[in-house]
Amino acid sequence: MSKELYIQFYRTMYKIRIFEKRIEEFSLKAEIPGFVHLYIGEEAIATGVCANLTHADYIQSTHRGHGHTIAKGAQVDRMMAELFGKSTGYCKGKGGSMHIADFSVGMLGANGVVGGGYTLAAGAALAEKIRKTNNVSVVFFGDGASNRGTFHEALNMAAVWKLPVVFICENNEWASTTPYLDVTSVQDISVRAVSYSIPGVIVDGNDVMKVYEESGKAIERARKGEGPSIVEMKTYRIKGHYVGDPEMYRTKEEVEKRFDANDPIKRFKDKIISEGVLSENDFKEIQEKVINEIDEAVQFALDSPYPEVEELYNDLYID
Amino acid sequence: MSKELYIQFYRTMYKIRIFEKRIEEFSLKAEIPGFVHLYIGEEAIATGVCANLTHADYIQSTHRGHGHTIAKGAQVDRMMAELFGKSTGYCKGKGGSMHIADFSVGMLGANGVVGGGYTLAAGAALAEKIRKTNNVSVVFFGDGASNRGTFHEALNMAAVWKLPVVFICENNEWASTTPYLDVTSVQDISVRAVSYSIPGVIVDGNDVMKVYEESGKAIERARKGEGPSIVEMKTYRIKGHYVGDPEMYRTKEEVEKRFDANDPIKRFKDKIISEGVLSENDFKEIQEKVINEIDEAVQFALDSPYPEVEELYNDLYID
Amino acid sequence: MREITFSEATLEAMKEEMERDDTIFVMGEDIVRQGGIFGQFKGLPDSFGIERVIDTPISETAIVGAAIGAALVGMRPVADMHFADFMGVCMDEIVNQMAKIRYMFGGQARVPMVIRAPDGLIRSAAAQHSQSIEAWFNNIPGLKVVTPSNPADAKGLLKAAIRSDDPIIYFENKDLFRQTGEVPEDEELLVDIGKAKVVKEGTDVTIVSYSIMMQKALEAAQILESEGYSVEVIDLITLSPFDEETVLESVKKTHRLLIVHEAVKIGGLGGEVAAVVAEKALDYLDAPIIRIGAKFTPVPFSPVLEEAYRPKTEDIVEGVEGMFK
Amino acid sequence: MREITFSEATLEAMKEEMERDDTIFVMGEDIVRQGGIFGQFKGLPDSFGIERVIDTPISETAIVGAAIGAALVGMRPVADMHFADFMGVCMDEIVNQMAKIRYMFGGQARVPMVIRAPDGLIRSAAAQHSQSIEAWFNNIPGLKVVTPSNPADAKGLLKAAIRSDDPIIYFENKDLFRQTGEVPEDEELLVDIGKAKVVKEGTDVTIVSYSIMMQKALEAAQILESEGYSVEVIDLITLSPFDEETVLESVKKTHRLLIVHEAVKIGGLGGEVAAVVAEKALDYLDAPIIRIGAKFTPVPFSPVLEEAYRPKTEDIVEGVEGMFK
Ligand SMILES: Cc1ncc(C[n+]2csc(CCOP(=O)(O)OP(=O)(O)O)c2C)c(N)n1
Ligand SMILES: Cc1ncc(C[n+]2csc(CCOP(=O)(O)OP(=O)(O)O)c2C)c(N)n1
Ligand SMILES: [Mg+2]
Ligand SMILES: [Mg+2]
Repeated sequence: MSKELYIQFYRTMYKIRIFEKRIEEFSLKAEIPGFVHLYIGEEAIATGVCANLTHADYIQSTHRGHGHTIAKGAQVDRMMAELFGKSTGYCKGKGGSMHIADFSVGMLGANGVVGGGYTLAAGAALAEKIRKTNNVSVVFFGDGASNRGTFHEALNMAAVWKLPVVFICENNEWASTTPYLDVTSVQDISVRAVSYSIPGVIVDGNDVMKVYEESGKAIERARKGEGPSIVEMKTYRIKGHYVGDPEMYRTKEEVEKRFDANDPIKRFKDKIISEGVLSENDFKEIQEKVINEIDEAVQFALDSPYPEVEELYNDLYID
Repeated sequence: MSKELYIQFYRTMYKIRIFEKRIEEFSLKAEIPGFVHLYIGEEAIATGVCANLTHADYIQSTHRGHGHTIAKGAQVDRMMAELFGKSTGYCKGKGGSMHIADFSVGMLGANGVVGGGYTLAAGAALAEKIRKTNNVSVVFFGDGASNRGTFHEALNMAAVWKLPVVFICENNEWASTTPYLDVTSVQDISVRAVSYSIPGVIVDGNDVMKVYEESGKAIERARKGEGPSIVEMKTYRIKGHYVGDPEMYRTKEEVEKRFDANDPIKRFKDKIISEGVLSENDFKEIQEKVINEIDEAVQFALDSPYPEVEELYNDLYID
Repeated sequence: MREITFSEATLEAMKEEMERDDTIFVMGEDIVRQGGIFGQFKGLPDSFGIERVIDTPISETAIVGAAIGAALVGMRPVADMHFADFMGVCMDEIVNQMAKIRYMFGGQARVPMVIRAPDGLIRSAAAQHSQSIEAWFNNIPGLKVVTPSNPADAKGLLKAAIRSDDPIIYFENKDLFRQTGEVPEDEELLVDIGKAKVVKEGTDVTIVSYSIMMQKALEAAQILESEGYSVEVIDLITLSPFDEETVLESVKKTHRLLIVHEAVKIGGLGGEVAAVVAEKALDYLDAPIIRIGAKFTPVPFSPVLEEAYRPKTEDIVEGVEGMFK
Repeated sequence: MREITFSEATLEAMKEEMERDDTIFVMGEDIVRQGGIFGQFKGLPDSFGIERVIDTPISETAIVGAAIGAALVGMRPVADMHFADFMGVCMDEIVNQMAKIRYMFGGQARVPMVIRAPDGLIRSAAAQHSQSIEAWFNNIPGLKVVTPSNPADAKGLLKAAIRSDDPIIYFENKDLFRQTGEVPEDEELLVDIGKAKVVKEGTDVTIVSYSIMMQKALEAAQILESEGYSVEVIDLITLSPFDEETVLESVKKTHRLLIVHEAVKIGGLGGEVAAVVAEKALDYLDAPIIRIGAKFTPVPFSPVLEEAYRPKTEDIVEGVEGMFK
């Protein structure tokens, strides 16, 4: 494992964390409008998975998509601007948090429809298969989303056609206000791989190295034309479902206990320090740079203009 | 095994066979309008399954629904009239083959939408669970239908809530013109039970006794409040997908070979004769009675009037 | 009279009806632990237990499909759609099963169920969480579509919908949930399904609207009255099949028609209302019909664009003024 | 000129376009082995291989979703719906993804895809296999809806749809597939999307129609001409967004408008056409607008009822005659 990769992983996870914290702040003040779902506590997943991808590969994201977008290589300033509804945002302010996308890096969009991404990801993979490239397509989805019919249709199709697509389950134990086991007939979502004669594996989703390695295997398999897999990342949703969620369905203590024991960023930092690869000072340096970058992104967003009203009719049809 | 049950099984299967043959004849002559899908060669399934049910139990059927309807206890004359589009039909001529139903015996309808029945069956089961009866609900579905998203949503829901519903797969190896393995990621549909932590079993669907026994276990389990199962009946579609299908996708020989070796009615008759329970003469008697009944049904249908044009607006709203 | 919120009004309707009739149950996503996104199910599990107030998986086809199945065998399910935007997921269940079953089966079946569907713009919820999609269902015989514009109707209409033997889609505007209004304490408060309401009488122009846009319609009416116009305002309440008679009668009196809804104007319900009038009361019209609705784009996120997208009171005022020029 | 069937015309369009552009592929249920229910895909696998002519599982959400995903990354998929009736299954993919992706993402994405959807009545196929559902999509910005009424347009319009960079729903009437007509042997035969066609000029009344009902419109026109009326007939071709200008211009000339479609009249596309005219050309109208469409019920099975349900030539004739009384 190279030091560069360690640094990259840490920097990406930390960037996501700081990005989300600033978003939370502005969202609570209603300066960021719309529904906002934070990725705090799940940073290792996007980071580890996307480290296996190039910009020629695709991801389909979810309503909780900031982490995926950052990990896939999007710029935080244009992301931030989008979340503020500014014209300099990736979607010119038309999308916002639930519809963030950066096609230039292969990030094909967050999705406000839970389970909306599976079939699109399969389609991108189908395109690459027809074109005989070795690009792959990855779709992130939640435990809750695993009960959508689209899960079944996309997986069956992907399996039958051996499409280069990887299904990454982010099992954070909650679907909004509902514990996933209340509404899900299996403990491990990845068990459902059996229904499609494909591999299904379970991974500690808060261990970025494990995420990287196990998703890497599935991605490699897809790249070689051996078809799809389900990789289930076990994690936990630290924040409310959306910013402003009263969280009447669980106690603060419950959540804090889980986070303290299992913060993926802290865990990774401890590991690197214990391995002697980086020092506290190295971390400080990375952190400062990231904080700086996010501060600049916030400033960029604040300084940017709102779209002109005339923009309303643009981007509807091409012909 | 009682002699009465043997007779009942044989009579029901034979009745379905003769019914379908007459339907085919009139459908080819276009005297029966609309799309017609025949159940020939699959008679053992509906017969064996429904023998475990009372009229207080429900079934949801498919586009290939005549067999289910007969086995659930509907009258062939009113069925025949429906298929002819006559006002004396079960649906007053408004439904036809794809929408045949007899609510009085718990037959909640054929369905023109493949995979449309799963969730409805789960709902009927949910009702019984809420009302704390021990009635069960059964849904028939094809191999092709097992790739619909509704399969997944209904099974997950039924499993989580332990609903008294049984999923009977009629795996006849074909989905219209497509061999099921071309579009299905598992050899055995029942394997998919794993995705819902429920039992899944494979049954020789052309052996009416096995069908009766195995579906009986699943139905009993559901009745006792232990939740859903998938029971997969292996069979083969003997006729074209619909009456008039040019069947360019397979050879006549292929089909005949399968039928000759595995006609469920012939198999059952041979078995009963070899066991000495009934004689050739007994069969002749049953057969004659059935043929008579179907002839009368045809006559009833032919003699019945078409609906009055004013009927068009009836049965739309209640209030 | 006491004032309660729109959300509380629907909650009362649920409670009273569920007490009255134990075949009624409700299911949807996230309704048990937090009482629904808009508080519209708050406390129901305590009163009726989680057998009758049911959290579902994220499986809209199963939610609506199961409601249909339960209705077929004698229950009266209420299915919550979370956001109306997700009705596309279960569109097949709604149009090919729910709406058609009774007819296809020649009247053998009853499908007494209600789909509750929170719709409309709300704080930059963007393209997939802001839609008003009532027009989709207008062309579908066999179901009824209703929507209240205030707390009292919210209660009476939901009660009536639950009691109806027909399948009903009950759209409830998301922004209305927190608004308050007078609601009589009457367990038999029922709003007639199929009937529009003349909310304000007038003689110069008829404004037809429904749901949240009723407020802008009334606001505009007030402005217009101050300018000397006599404005009649009709709340459609039932959107499909809608009450032609009340609309036609009004137009025959006022000779002018403006229709306003929050849904996209083109292809919206306003077209159907306009067409009926152009067919059956054309000779009475003294001015072109005006339709006002959202712009023909998906709902944009940015507050600036969302505002530009949304139909406004002044659009109505200017529209009516223009009729007299 | 040579005559070919409507089905063959669409097949030629597919072949020519797939030869021209190898990013085009087609997928759907049962298209490989038997060439589609209406022969509309016959022989395509031989020409282009099963990599580009793909049999799918019975998974409409995956068919349309995968088409969207493939389009997003540069392909030009054609997705077959088997029967238009099943579009409810993938309605979410159509309206929340396909139609909105480009706009939501601020123009980053292109979704050049075509959904082929056989619709309409055919030999007692009953409630779930006979629908005309074009009106559902009229209220949805971001997609286009087109439908041809004859073999030549079937070819030119399908080619244009495949070449378009926008997502397009191409409705093709099931009963038209076997009909024959002259089709020029021209690889650049393209029908303009967004433009209606004045198929027959006249001065007394404008009949607007599309798809199979164009035949009845023209039949009625002929009868009416023999009675002394001069009838203008417009084929809309593009249903959403439709060509207002051509319709308005015609009505301004003829002063009378009748719209006819096979879809249920109430809530149908005719309402939108009527409303636009009532808004923008009311003063030109010398008679009430007439809309003709199917009756407000699910499609009944029995031939007698199906016939009663279906709009007829004499409805059109009587409608126009009534305008002059
Ligand atoms: C089709 C659909 N149904 C319901 C919703 C409302 N909704 C948004 S997020 C969510 C929970 C998703 O849970 P999960 O998939 O586990 O993702 P997580 O939020 O835990 O990351 C729900 C129900 C939606 N957006 N789309
Ligand atoms: C949602 C939907 N998609 C497609 C069809 C068209 N269709 C009718 S039957 C059929 C094949 C069904 O195969 P299977 O489920 O195996 O049942 P079988 O016909 O073999 O009994 C198809 C594709 C349909 N009716 N509904
Ligand atoms: Mg979750
Ligand atoms: Mg089959």
